[in-house]
Amino acid sequence: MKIKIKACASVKDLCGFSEREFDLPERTTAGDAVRRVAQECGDITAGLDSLLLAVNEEYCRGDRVLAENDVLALFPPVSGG
Amino acid sequence: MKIKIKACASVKDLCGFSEREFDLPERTTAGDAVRRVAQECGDITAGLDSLLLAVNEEYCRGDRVLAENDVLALFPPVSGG
Amino acid sequence: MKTIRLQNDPIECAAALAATGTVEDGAVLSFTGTPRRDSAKRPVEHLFYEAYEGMALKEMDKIADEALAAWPITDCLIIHRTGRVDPGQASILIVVSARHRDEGFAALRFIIDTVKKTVPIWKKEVYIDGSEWVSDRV
Amino acid sequence: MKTIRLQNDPIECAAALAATGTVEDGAVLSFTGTPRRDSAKRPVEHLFYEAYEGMALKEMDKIADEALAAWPITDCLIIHRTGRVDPGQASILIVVSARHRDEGFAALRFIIDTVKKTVPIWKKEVYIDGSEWVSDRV
Repeated sequence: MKIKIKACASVKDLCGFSEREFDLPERTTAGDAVRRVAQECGDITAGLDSLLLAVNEEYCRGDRVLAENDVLALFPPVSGG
Repeated sequence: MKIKIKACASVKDLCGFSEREFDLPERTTAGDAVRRVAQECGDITAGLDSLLLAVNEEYCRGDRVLAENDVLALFPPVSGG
Repeated sequence: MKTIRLQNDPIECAAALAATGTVEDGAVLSFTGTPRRDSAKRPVEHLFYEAYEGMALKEMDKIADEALAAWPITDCLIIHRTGRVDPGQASILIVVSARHRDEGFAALRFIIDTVKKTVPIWKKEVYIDGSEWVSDRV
Repeated sequence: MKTIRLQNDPIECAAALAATGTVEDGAVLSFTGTPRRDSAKRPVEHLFYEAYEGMALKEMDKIADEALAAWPITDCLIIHRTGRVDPGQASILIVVSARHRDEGFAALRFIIDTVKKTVPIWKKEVYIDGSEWVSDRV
């Protein structure tokens, strides 16, 4: 199934893309998707105390099961304000 | 000795003056001065939970001994802001 | 730095806010107090603020000094209106500038709470058919 | 009422403050966050804010709704800059309007604290000779 993965801020720099489509097996979790990105791009959590995940613009955990056309965002702890 | 008494807000309305000079005996206290004003003007604490006193623009208590040319201010609890 | 003012004219909140704080600061906090139209039993037409001016300025100055001593804030502004103030207009503006927001919140809270306790200013509510000093209602 | 905005342009704090609150309110409180020039080990030339825009707006909206539900505030504004922000310029402005100051203080504090925890916006410090994401420093 097609999943769009979006990377933000320092994670984008580590991934080398800001948005890319991945073809992943059915019932892939957000955590599986992170490991898949890491296989292709190397360690995407370097220097981070935690990697945050969101599916379709809502925060989620690594065990969240993805569905076709989901947008999974990977990003570092926020630092706005 | 000459003491200037200043009355503010509702206390001014009750006293009927905003500033008046009184001739008071040496070693008169602020509390004595209040009683003297009350003798002349009637109850100046009507409707107040407390009457506040200041001598020369600094808060004081009723036992404060006045000196020649002091300015004694009498006023209700503050309500600014 | 501190700015302490009593004034009859409307408070230019925008200009005052823009003038407070420096590029070194992290947080600028402001409190604007506006008289409420329906705080009494009857509709308030406008408010009238009387200040014991010399002493009020001294007390405001003391509060600013205490805040500047108690918290690492770099700038502090307190402006209070006197005379007629219409509902919706600001009767008081307080601005503090601090490197960190904790300090800014604490200082701002201290200043407004203390102003309401110690600064000799009194509010009179003026109705269509009369008026009443607010502090009389005990 | 609420106003939620992400914008590249400088925040017009004055206009935003003037537009928030009604004649029924007693207290308008504002928080302005400005990036500090010397927060890092080396002098910051400017800041760059990246937002995950759709999600950031949603999260800001949730925070405003939570504040409006938790406290009797009548108006709430949250504006965050994106892109380049110079030291001394506001990166965020929050304004709340409430009948009583206790509620205003609590709501304002909740909003800024929560924005800094949940809204997907990241700050990059740009130096004369490089740049660094602020959240990388753990």
